[in-house]
Amino acid sequence: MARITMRQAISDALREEMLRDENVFIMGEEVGVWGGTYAVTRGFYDEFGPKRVKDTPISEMVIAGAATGAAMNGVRPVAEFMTINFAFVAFDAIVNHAAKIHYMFGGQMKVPLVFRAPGGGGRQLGATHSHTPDVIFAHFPGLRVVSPGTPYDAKGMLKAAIRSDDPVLFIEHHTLYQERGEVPEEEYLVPLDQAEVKREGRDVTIVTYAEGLRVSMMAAEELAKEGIEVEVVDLRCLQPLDMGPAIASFKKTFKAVVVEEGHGTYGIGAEVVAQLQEHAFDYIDAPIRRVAQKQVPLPYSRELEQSALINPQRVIDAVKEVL
Amino acid sequence: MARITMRQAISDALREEMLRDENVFIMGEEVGVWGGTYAVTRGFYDEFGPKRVKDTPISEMVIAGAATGAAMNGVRPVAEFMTINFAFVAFDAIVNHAAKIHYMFGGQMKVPLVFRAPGGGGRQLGATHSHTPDVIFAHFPGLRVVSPGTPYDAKGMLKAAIRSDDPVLFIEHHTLYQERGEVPEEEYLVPLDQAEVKREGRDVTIVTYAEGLRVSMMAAEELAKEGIEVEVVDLRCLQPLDMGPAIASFKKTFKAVVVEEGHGTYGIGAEVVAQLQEHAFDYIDAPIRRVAQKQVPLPYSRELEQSALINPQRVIDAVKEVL
Amino acid sequence: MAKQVAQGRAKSIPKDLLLDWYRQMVLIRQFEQSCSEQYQLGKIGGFLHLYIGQEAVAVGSIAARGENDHVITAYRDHAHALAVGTDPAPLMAELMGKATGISKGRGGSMHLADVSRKYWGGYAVVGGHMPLAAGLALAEQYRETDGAVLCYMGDGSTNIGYFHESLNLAGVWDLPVVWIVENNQYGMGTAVDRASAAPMLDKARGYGMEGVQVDGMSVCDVYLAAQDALKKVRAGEGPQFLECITYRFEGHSMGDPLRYRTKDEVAKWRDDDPIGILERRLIEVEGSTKEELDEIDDQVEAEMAAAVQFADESPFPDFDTLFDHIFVEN
Amino acid sequence: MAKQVAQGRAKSIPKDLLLDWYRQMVLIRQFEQSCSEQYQLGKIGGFLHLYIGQEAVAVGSIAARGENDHVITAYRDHAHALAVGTDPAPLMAELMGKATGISKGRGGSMHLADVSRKYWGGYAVVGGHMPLAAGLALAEQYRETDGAVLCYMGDGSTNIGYFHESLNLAGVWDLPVVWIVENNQYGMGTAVDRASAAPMLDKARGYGMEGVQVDGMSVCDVYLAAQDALKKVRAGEGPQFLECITYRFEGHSMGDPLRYRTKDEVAKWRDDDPIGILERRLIEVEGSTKEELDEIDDQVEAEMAAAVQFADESPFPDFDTLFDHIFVEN
Ligand SMILES: Cc1ncc(C[n+]2csc(CCOP(=O)(O)OP(=O)(O)O)c2C)c(N)n1
Ligand SMILES: Cc1ncc(C[n+]2csc(CCOP(=O)(O)OP(=O)(O)O)c2C)c(N)n1
Ligand SMILES: [Mg+2]
Ligand SMILES: [Mg+2]
Repeated sequence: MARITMRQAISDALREEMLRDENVFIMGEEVGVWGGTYAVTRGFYDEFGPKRVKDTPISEMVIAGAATGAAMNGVRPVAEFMTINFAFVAFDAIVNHAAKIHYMFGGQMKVPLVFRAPGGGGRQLGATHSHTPDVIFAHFPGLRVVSPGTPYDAKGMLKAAIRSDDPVLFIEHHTLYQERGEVPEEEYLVPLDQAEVKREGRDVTIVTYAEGLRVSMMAAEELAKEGIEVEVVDLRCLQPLDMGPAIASFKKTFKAVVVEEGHGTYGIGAEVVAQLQEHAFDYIDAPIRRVAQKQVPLPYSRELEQSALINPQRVIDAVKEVL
Repeated sequence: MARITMRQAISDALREEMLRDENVFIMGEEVGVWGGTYAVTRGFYDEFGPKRVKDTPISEMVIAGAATGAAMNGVRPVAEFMTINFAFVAFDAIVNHAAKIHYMFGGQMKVPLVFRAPGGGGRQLGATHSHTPDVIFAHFPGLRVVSPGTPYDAKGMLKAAIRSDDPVLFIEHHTLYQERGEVPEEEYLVPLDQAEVKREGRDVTIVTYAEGLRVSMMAAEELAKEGIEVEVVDLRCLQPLDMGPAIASFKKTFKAVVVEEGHGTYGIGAEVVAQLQEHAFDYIDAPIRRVAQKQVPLPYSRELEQSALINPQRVIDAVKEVL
Repeated sequence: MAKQVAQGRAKSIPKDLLLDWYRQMVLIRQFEQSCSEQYQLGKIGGFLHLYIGQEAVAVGSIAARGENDHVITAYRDHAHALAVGTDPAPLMAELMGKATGISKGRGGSMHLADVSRKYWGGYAVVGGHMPLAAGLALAEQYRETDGAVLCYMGDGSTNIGYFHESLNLAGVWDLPVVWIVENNQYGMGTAVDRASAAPMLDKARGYGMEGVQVDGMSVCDVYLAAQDALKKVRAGEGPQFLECITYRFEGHSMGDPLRYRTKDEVAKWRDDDPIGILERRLIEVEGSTKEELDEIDDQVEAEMAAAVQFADESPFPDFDTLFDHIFVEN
Repeated sequence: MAKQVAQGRAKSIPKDLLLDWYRQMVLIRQFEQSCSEQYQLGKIGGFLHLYIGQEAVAVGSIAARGENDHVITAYRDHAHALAVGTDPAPLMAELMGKATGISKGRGGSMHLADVSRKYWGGYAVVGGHMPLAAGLALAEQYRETDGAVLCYMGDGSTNIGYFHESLNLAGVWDLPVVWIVENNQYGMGTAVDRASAAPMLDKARGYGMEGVQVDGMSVCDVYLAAQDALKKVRAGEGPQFLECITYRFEGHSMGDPLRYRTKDEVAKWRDDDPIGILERRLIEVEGSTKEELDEIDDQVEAEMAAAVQFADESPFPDFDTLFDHIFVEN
């Protein structure tokens, strides 16, 4: 097994699926000649040519909508939003069209496409360019929403997403592109509807995903030094949401902290808390805490921005609160 | 006090504020010559003329954005989305611009505008036209999001929204337009950040708003006949969210049901549950239940659509579950 | 102002074609009339947009399509379904929300589609179908077929961002699409020049398209213009733009207060009833008899009666099907 | 290909104006160069887009504005701030995320604004500022002033829905806006004709605007064209459209791999350095001396040094200010 970055894992997944199925193609802003603004598709334009690696105008509504129409008509687009912030401009095309067409026409059409979108805060990009808005897409039925936290999951889930006959929003957190992890040479897929325990522990359950996973794992390391054994559950899939492993873990630890990078208010964590108390009510020992982005548009100034984001210390403090 | 419909209350609020402040004007699709597709602005075009009642092209992005720019430059637009579903096309203009400009430029500009938007399901309009997506707007800081449940609140809150120096998304539920309620002749305002107890009771707390309030009040009537006294808390304001009255009530009843018309998953109710267990943990007697729209795009067929929506019976069942 | 019924190339269109178009237009007209009745009876709910007055546009242009060509439109979509040959029974059943409806009662009036006939619907969000049209065309281009897409839209919808991005992408990528504007003079109550800053053909040039304007009340003119446009698309001349001048005789949807136009204006346009124009051509030029045409009307009436009965007698969807088709893989 | 430095009406522009523009353009050039340095030093974060090569556009057009006129642009926004007369110190402080920054460190490079000078920013979402421009103009029209708005945008941004809806509304409502396209040949790595299906002026006609194309490397030509456009706006001829042909000498933003254009192409454009063109005019036609101009350069250098020092020495925002300005009424 090689240790590669998540950027590489995503790039490999795309290349493998394009080699496997000629109906798969990439479209988006700067995915071709430029090589992708996060360098995920570097080299693809030369390798696959302009037919299968399509540079688009700055037109997110039609990037999303044309990918949807093409998918309806039998090909398999992987459409990239340069960042998920720009998916806001295409919100209607994603949530009201891609997500609903299969249902609204009684199953007459299917929409086998993947929307790739890097997102996240912490890079001093200012309030409009720093969103982790995963929850607003996951709120609607009809769209699969996933966000991996490791290179292994990123590769396996992207390949599964490309092969899925449903529209999938595949959210990549930009601070994770550099993260390395074990990825096998041989082919594998990771299902789009299963959470997973990423670290075992008996004392407290942390429910999280993506950037939250990275931060939580660091916190868990620290806590372990103090003898606190944290179990970390990686949701990975936000819609449909698989609460099974989180509930099972909670029934073991009786305590939980939910960690996400997006805004806390009406965030992913709220749903997790609500379901834990619905499905494991008799096991609740202490209030379930949420660690999330503070309710403020992210400022540009570095330290000020950092003060609004999640970090290992905030997770450690929350864990100690629930203990 | 006259008993008037919510439609009339909203119309009166608009007219009164336009008479009070000549910087207030209305813009939107069919608000003028047509008189508003829900007849809220009927007669306004003749009364105030084309300068203050502006029919726009079908261009939600610029309706939202131009209202924002005009507000920045000193006037007070009330911009109408014919329905909130069409606000999806303007999502970026609303949450990334109107909501963030005051903060992002360090307070240099303010954005005193109101976005009016009728929404809701239950009218056989199909999956794209039946949203109650309030939560996805309330998730973001910088935008005030309110949704009244009575004619009294609708009038007082809309007047307050028009006078506010912040951008306000004022969500009207279309099934409430016909609802009648007491509205005083004399002028009054209702604050944009205060929940209110709409019915007192000692047995169970129902936390809800807008269409959920109408349904919950009907359920409460029924339950009262069986001797079950429900306390109904109307959130009214979703961002910022005032949990005070809900928490106080819960500390009295130890039991709660959250009722909303939108999708349950990642809905308003999840945040309410999360906060109740955070702020009133020691008072929880039974799992807090959520009654909401089922996780399905709303179908056209009447009965099938109804089966996905909230109704008094579902609320009654939930209340009995928590008792 | 009664129109010339057969000029130039239109003369050469054979009678049997004209008779078939007549039948289709009468079918559309009658279908819309029974929709209106069923709506009054409370058997159809939601929003209902009738196509009465515009029949020549859908019929004439769809008559020009080849077997690999696709059709997609907005919410005023009954006519296009009938013009591609869909049986009116499952359409009426859809409008009544029945399990036998073409979309199993999920879609309703604004979301008819018949994928088996390459008719992709039926979209209620103004402009939302335009990028889908670009995508349908992209798939054909990707597979290197000769398939093209007929994308219909209203005059008012040309002012939304979707229109701009979709036509521009089609131009840049040479997508095989014929963009057909059904200019019926109004978007709801807003007259075209209160909403559009420039004439439709000027808009087309902004996407590198020449654009052609045609009398949308003449099924023959529409047919020929659509045929030319499709030829150009297949000749590799890129996407085409066709503006059809037409008028909706009824309100925007049921319950339109109609404050925005005068009775005289409507009357003037009704003189140009597209069915009347074709009828005159058939009788004055093609030697059809009134009886011949009445017989067609009667056949259509019988067909519609059967369709309404089928819809009426069909069951509503089972409640346990509510969650079907959210995902392909459940 | 060195340009003619003073043709036609440009001849009549007085020397003191030219000297002031020279100073502004040099200030912009030097400001951008220190931004680049401070970015290398890690004192500026986020995305940083330099204006080097395009100086004549902002300076020439803003020189034509009246006191009631407004300015708004996208994220390549430093030059416009300097051209409206904002002190470089609070701008540099903003880029360093300091409390003394013009936006209190909240906005950064992409969100500069100086409302006291009717400069509204600085917007990072492509096209997002265009409807704001329409709205700024709407407010002036509503108050019946003679104020107009100069709205700047890139060539690539003309393909987004915001552009379409904003220019169309401006046309329909006769809003006092001059839409200024800074056509620097690329949107990131995408050449203009790979993204736009038609030339800019054809796009303008789609909104009922004539449109004028001007050499964006000649500050005089830009000035005169902007002056004409503003005259027409005030004469009630409706919104105007101005395309400035220009080029960005540096990458799109810091860290641009520059795979999409050749060194030769860049070199060719650098021959038309807008500052060089103006310098030649001043020396060859206006009788300025090299020393005179060098002195201006030195003054600007001192001003920039002071600005950087001010920014450097300024404090970062207090953490307890994090929640300020979310709402006006907190
Ligand atoms: C994005 C969006 N905005 C507004 C509406 C409401 N609406 C439905 S139809 C319509 C008018 C469309 O007019 P036009 O495009 O001319 O088509 P026509 O109805 O005349 O066939 C409007 C405003 C909508 N469905 N979608
Ligand atoms: C809606 C949106 N999509 C994509 C981006 C990413 N992006 C930033 S600048 C840019 C290129 C813009 O090119 P152009 O309009 O020509 O302006 P220039 O950078 O050349 O000044 C892109 C694609 C964005 N900021 N917003
Ligand atoms: Mg129309
Ligand atoms: Mg450019």
